[in-house]
Amino acid sequence: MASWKYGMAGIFETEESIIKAAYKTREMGFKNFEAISPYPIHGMEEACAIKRSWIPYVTFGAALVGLFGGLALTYWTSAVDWAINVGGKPFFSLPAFIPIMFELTILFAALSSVGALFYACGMPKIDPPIIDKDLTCSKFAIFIPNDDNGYDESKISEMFRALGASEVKKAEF
Amino acid sequence: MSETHNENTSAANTPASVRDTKYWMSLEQWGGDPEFQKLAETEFMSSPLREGAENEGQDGWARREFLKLMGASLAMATAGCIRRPVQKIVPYNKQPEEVTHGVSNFYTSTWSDGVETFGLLVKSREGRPTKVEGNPNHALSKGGLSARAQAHILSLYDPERLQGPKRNLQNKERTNRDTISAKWEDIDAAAVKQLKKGGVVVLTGNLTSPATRAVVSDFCQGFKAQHVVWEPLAHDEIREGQKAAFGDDVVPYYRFDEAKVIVSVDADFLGTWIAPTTFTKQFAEGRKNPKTMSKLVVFDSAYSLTGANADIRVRIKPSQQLDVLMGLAHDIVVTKAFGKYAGNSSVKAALEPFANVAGKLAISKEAWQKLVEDLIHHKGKSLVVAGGLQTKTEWAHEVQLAANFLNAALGNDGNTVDAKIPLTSAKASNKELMGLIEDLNAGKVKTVIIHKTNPIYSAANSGFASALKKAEMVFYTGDRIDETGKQADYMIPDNHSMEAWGDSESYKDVISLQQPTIRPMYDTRSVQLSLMTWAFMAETGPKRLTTPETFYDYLRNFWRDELHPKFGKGKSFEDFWEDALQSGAIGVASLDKPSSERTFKVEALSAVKPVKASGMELVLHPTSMFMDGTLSNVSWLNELPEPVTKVVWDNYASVSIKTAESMKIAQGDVLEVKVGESTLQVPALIQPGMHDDVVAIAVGYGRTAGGKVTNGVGSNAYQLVQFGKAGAVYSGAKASVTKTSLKTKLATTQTHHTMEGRKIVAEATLNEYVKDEAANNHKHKIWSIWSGHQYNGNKWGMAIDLNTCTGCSACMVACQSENNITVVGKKYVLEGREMHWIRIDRYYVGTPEDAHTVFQPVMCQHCDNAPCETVCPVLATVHSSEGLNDMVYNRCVGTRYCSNNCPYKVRRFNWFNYAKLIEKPMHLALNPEVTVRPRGVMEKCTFCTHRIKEARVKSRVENRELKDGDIKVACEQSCPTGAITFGDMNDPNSRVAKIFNEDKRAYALLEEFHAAPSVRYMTKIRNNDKGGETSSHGGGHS
Amino acid sequence: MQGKMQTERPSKLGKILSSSKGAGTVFVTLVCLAMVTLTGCRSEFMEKLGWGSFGYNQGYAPTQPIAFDHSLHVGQNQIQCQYCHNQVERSKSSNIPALSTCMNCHLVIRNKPGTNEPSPEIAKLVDAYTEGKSIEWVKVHMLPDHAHFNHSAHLAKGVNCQTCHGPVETMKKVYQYSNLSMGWCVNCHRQPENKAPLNCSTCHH
Amino acid sequence: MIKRNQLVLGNKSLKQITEDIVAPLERLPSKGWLGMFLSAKALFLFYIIAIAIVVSTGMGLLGVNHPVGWGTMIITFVFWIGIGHAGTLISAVLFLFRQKWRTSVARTAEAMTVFAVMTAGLFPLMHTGRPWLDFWLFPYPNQRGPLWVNFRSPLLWDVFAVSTYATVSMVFWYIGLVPDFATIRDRAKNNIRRIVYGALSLGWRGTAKNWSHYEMLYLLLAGLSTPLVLSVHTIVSFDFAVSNLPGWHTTIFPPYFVAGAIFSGFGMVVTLMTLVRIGFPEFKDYVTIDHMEVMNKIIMTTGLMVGYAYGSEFFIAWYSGNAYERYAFINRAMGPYAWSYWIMISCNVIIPQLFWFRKFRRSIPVMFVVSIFVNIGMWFERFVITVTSLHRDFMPSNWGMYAWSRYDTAILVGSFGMFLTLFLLYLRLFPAISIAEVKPVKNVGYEGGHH
Repeated sequence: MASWKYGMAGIFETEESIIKAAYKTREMGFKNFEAISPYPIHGMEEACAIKRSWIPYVTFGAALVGLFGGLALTYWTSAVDWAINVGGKPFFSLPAFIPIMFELTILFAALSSVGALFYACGMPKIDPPIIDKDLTCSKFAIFIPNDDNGYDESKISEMFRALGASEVKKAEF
Repeated sequence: MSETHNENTSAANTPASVRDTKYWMSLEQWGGDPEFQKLAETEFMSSPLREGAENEGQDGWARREFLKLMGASLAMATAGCIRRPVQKIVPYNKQPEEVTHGVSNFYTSTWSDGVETFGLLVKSREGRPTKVEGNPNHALSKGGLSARAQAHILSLYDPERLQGPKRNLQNKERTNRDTISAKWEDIDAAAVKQLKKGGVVVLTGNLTSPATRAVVSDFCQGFKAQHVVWEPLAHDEIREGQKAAFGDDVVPYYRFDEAKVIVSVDADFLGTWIAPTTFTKQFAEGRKNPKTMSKLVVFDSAYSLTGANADIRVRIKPSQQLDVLMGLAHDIVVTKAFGKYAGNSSVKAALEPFANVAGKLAISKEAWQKLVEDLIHHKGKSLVVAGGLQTKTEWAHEVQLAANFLNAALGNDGNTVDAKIPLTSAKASNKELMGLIEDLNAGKVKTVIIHKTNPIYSAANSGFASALKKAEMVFYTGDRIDETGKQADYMIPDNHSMEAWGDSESYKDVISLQQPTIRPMYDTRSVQLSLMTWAFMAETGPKRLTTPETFYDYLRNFWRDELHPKFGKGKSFEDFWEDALQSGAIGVASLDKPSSERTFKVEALSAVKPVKASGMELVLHPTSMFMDGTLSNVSWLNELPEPVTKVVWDNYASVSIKTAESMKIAQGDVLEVKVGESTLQVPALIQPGMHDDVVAIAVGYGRTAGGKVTNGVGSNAYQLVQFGKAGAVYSGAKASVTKTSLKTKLATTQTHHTMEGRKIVAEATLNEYVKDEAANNHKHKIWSIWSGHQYNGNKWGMAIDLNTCTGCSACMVACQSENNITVVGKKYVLEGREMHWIRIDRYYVGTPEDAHTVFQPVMCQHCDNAPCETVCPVLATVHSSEGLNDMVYNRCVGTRYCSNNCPYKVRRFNWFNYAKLIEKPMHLALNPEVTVRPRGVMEKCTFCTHRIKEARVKSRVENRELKDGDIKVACEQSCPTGAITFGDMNDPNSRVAKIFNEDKRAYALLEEFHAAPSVRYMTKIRNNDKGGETSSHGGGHS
Repeated sequence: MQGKMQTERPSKLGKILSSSKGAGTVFVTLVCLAMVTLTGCRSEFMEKLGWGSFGYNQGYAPTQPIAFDHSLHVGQNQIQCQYCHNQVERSKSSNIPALSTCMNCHLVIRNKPGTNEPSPEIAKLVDAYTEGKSIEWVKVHMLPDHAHFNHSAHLAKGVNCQTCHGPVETMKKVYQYSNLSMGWCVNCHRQPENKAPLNCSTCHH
Repeated sequence: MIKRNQLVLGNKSLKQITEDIVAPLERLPSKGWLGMFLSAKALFLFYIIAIAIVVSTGMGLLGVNHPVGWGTMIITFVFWIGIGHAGTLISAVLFLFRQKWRTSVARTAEAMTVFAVMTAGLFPLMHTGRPWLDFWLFPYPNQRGPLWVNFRSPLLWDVFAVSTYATVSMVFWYIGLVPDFATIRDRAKNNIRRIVYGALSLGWRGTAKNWSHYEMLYLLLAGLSTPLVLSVHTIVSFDFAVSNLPGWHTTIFPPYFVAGAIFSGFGMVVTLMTLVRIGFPEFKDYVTIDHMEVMNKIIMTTGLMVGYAYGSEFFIAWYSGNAYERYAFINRAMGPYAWSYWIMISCNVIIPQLFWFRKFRRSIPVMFVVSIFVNIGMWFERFVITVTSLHRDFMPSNWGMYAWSRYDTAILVGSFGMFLTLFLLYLRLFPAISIAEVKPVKNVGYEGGHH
């Protein structure tokens, strides 16, 4: 999403209509259109045919890194690099190291998942164009970029009207 | 540790070994050295006999150089928090031969607190003494050193010492209006002028130094002066008793090591009576082997340290002292018809009134009978002692007679009581003081020279202060303008004993030499030289007084004429003198002379009549830290807990629990004690094991001009002393005690006094021990989930024998001095912030009425499974390869988790920046080997790891293995009873290893906790004829 | 319907950051920086970079009251270290020689080396000595606070002076050769062949 | 399917919801808020001064001594950490259990967590003797050999646990805020607002793809926070449980501490929420009395758990037959610090029993008072654990008392100043209820709540 796209946007008033609209738009053969809503809508994934998010794999990987990183750190520092007799305990006293390993697991997992989200949503974005101020409050919208196959402004606006869009406009997104 | 040495190392061996042969150096070795000439002069810098000018220069230079040098070595010792300030190194101009920078030298010397004399080894670094230790060559103290003797080094560096002679401008009430500096020359002139008028009195405390005694007597002879000896802790009652009983005016020598049964009536010979350290050593000798241990029965009117160590302790009031002694005498001589006085009618008559007194005492019939039998059974091997302030009563004379009679009847006289070795120093007498006061009031005395005694403080109630105003001129040799100094016209400060030559003899023919270990820090002059100077200028007195230029010369002459013939044994004088300096003491053999029995003058006994007394009785007693109060400005002694009560920074009125209940007294309530006309306000301490009719108060406190540290600490109990023609009455006087509305807090280092039935101090009676050596030493079955770590090479351990430890607390001061441990003051002790690395826990066992006491020194136990180490987040405390629990101050961030997790609670935290509080020149007493800890770090006992290191480096430089005994840690070194043993557990032949592996009494503290400490304690054995129960059974098994 | 664009143009920075690649690069560079600074603390690495004395006095060479030249005495005249620092074998601290030691030779030697005009530096020494004054040398080797070092022990082990003090025989003016950091001590004590103790209390007490 | 109570009252439209929630941000502060804020601020400054004095003079100013090495600072640390737990619990655990009612309280609860952890986090750092060296607690390469840290020390576990907890809960909270920031951005009247909140929103645009990733991440964070929040107080309890003092060395500590934490946390949530409802009346429709009741139920339950823990501690102490352990607990209930023990019991076990009655559960004044008591009680629980165990342990010779000083009071009171300052600022600057999360559930309870 290096730079913004131009295209047609239809503004809808209700949750139901936007879902309907999403289905229709997809039937019309549009691939990379965007459905915008102020809150996550149940069933929107099917409507737009969005695949399940891949973030969990990142999380899992990072978790493993954290876990074994923790193990390596504790083992190397207290048994290899400079082994010191502390309270008569063995140099490598695993039970005592588990909390460290656990906390590092969580830390790595959490932070890299967030990193993944940033990557996936291209955040942070500075000052992205806004189709309609109410899209983060009460309204919904479908945006079809002009590079999508079968892009035809008149046909699209017609379709949006048919779906009961309250407003149809050319927009940058 | 055997690695190849290159020639450097082998070269290094020579100086080291040379140093060894001269283990204790003498200043004589400076002989050829110009440095020494200078010292010899500057030491007596203001002698008019010395041709003046350039010496001033030299002297001035000398001190500058000295202080500079200190500065440098100190910068290294206490590197502060600021990162790398530019530091200067100031080398010598001319290298003194035996000073090796960074290496301590030991000089033999001696110190005496007026009665007891100690042989010293003064540890000196670059010309400044940093610690005093005991000199094993001294026939009496044998390397033992009391807490006070060790602490007296601080009095050398006391910032408030007078830095030169002063003159007090007196108003017409003859109290000090203003103090101005004076010149020695002017003072000498004035003095000579005054002395020529006659009517001179030299008032001194007990003089232990034969040479000084000679100087004084020569001086008196010269000026027709009178020599009066007085100090509060006089032993005149003993001398009078001996005189009346046997006709010779002596304080005899007692043999506690020979005695199998010891009966003490208020004679606190382990704490404060005559020569406590010597006696403690002897006492321990007699008890080291439990199987043959002696038996100590104490009739105690205050809870004394001796009472605390008694096998059987009976609480009495002063008026019962006579009952006890005469009662015993009656049952032995009359009832049991034992001894050569049995059947003597006059004796019988005298003893009759004391038949069956046992009933009146807090002791069971059986115990009393057993005691009588024991005494008879051990005839000639028993010992009865009575004395001390507690017995300075109206009937003191009779008490002494009775004690002497018992010893005579039991045939102890000549065996355990040796009059052939009298205490030559003990000349103080209250009668003489009263005489002096009379003469002063009569105006017979024009000039008084006061030395080593402070009557206006310690004879507060005698009228001395007002009498002294009648004298025209008063000279005072004290090191500060104290209570007496305030009334002196001239302050002629004496050198500190560490700055001056001298000698000391407590018991006859046991003489030690005192050599200066530091050049006089200020413009002071030894009192002997003052007297000599005046005699010289007045051209009077015997030749030997006026001819020598310095007291040093006088001393040598004195030794040549008086001592060399007696002890020289055909040696040339120079050799004799050299040896004396090397070994520090002479006259070792004389002690073992068999003495002879004397005959008791039975007629004297008829004077003894029962005492009628009722109501509360006053008991005054000294404490082992303060004694008469002369060293009370030493902060270490103020913060050293009283061995029994554990109170610091205060004195108090001890009353029994019952009395407290009946009078509704709570700990810290201020009581008003009224004796005759004099009253005293002092906080109450509720003390188990006190007689209900006794109120006991310690003397030596309540200084008003003693110095910043001591002023206002406690209240002056000397005000309660009743002076009369006969002398002074300290105890036994009828006292009326009233509770005031005031309250104070008494700071104690221990607030809980019982063991709660836990096995902390294991204790068994002798009978139990004879049956089973491991009696009451319950072992736990312990297993570990870890294999643990291997300790190859050395593994340090310590063993502490609770049966010989008397709780004298010498180790605490030794540790404080060795490890630069700070003093925090009363306020913070109250908040539990005292810093002692080694503390002596005291628990009461038995009933509150007559509670017995057990002592237990506790320091870091250096556990192999140290709980403190596990919880330190930054590895500031970890285990060394030699089993030491290392504490790294500069890594510590101060979470205090280690202290929480230490089951022994031996760790101390620097709550504030105490190092900042060290006032100059106190910093010169710091030990450069031990870091001065900054704020916010934890500290604790290190097993004197620096001493271990020192010894190892030495052994390595000398290319040999460490052997058992090479390392003596500070507490071990100072312990008069040798209760502490330190060594290598991996060396099967070391003393510790033997105790750890073989001794049945050895046990680990909180063993079941399995911290695996490297310290073992050995069961305390009580020789009290009981077979069964002691209250330290079982305890926390987990 | 009106075709008016009602949106603002994004800024330049916006463009960079809005590209996820841009954000990624920023993040990665930050991480790398962090890693460098951390590993940088490893003293060996720092020394490679020549920052070894960072926070330490390595190379510290203060001017001394007398410009004593070791290269002349030790290097040229072949005087043993222990001749002047004569207590180093039996003391923890190596002594700065007393003026009397210097005067052993300088009673006779008064001139600049190889010339016969008198040396002002030696003059200072002689004056101080005759006036009975002491020279206030500036301390060069200062250990970190609370660390104890024992010269005699190291000599006895056969460590020679240069190991720690560097090529003193070539120094016209003495400077601190090693950084004297704890790591520096430990790295030598660690070597098994040195059989040196690694206990904390070896140096800290 | 049971009929659900309405989660949002008054059948609001999406617009209304948005307006209600952002209202506090868009109007001028009320007098009440201003008053509270200024006093909190003053307290905060006082706090900073107190800390400055203590750090520059020495720990000796506080009551900590020998043998009681830990005092107010550690007690209050555990107290605040405990408070924090309710937030994460509501937002994470209840989210996993699909508890829809959480949506309206989650945001504020999380904010509370973040601020509580910030307040708590300071204490372990300040209470050291040399705070300026605290960085030594982190394992970083250094020129000392390098000398690392002791990973066996519970305090080090704390360092990791607390910092992880702080980071993760802060991230979690922020991620939740992002869409709402976008909302505010788009409503912004003036430019500064738009830029500030725009920056905060990280350019959120709410496309379906974003939402699907977003919801997944939210689920993951919730899943990670749940074990985390449990681990944190477990590890804090290890500070005591892993050491070996009688009264500390007990296996029950981890669950007992966690229960206690949730207990105190909800206590604090209720306290704050009642205040918020008073301060911002429009929130009454979102934070309904039903919400409060549910939380009160939790308070009662956890209160019972804590009570059970107190009981079982005593039983085990007796049952173990360990003399030291026994004494420690007898000493708690009967020793010189008995008063603190009984304050704890009455505040934590007895008073919450009021909530057996529906009437009290739903009465704002009652729940407010009770929640205050719960907070007091939980502080004293930590006091009892820390001080009474330390002041009398193995060797009677060094038993002692805690020397409470006025600096202890200053530190304790001051910490509330810090917390309240942050919290009040939050109420004015951030949407105190999650807009994006409330909207989906606005219909719950209106049409028989399918979803």
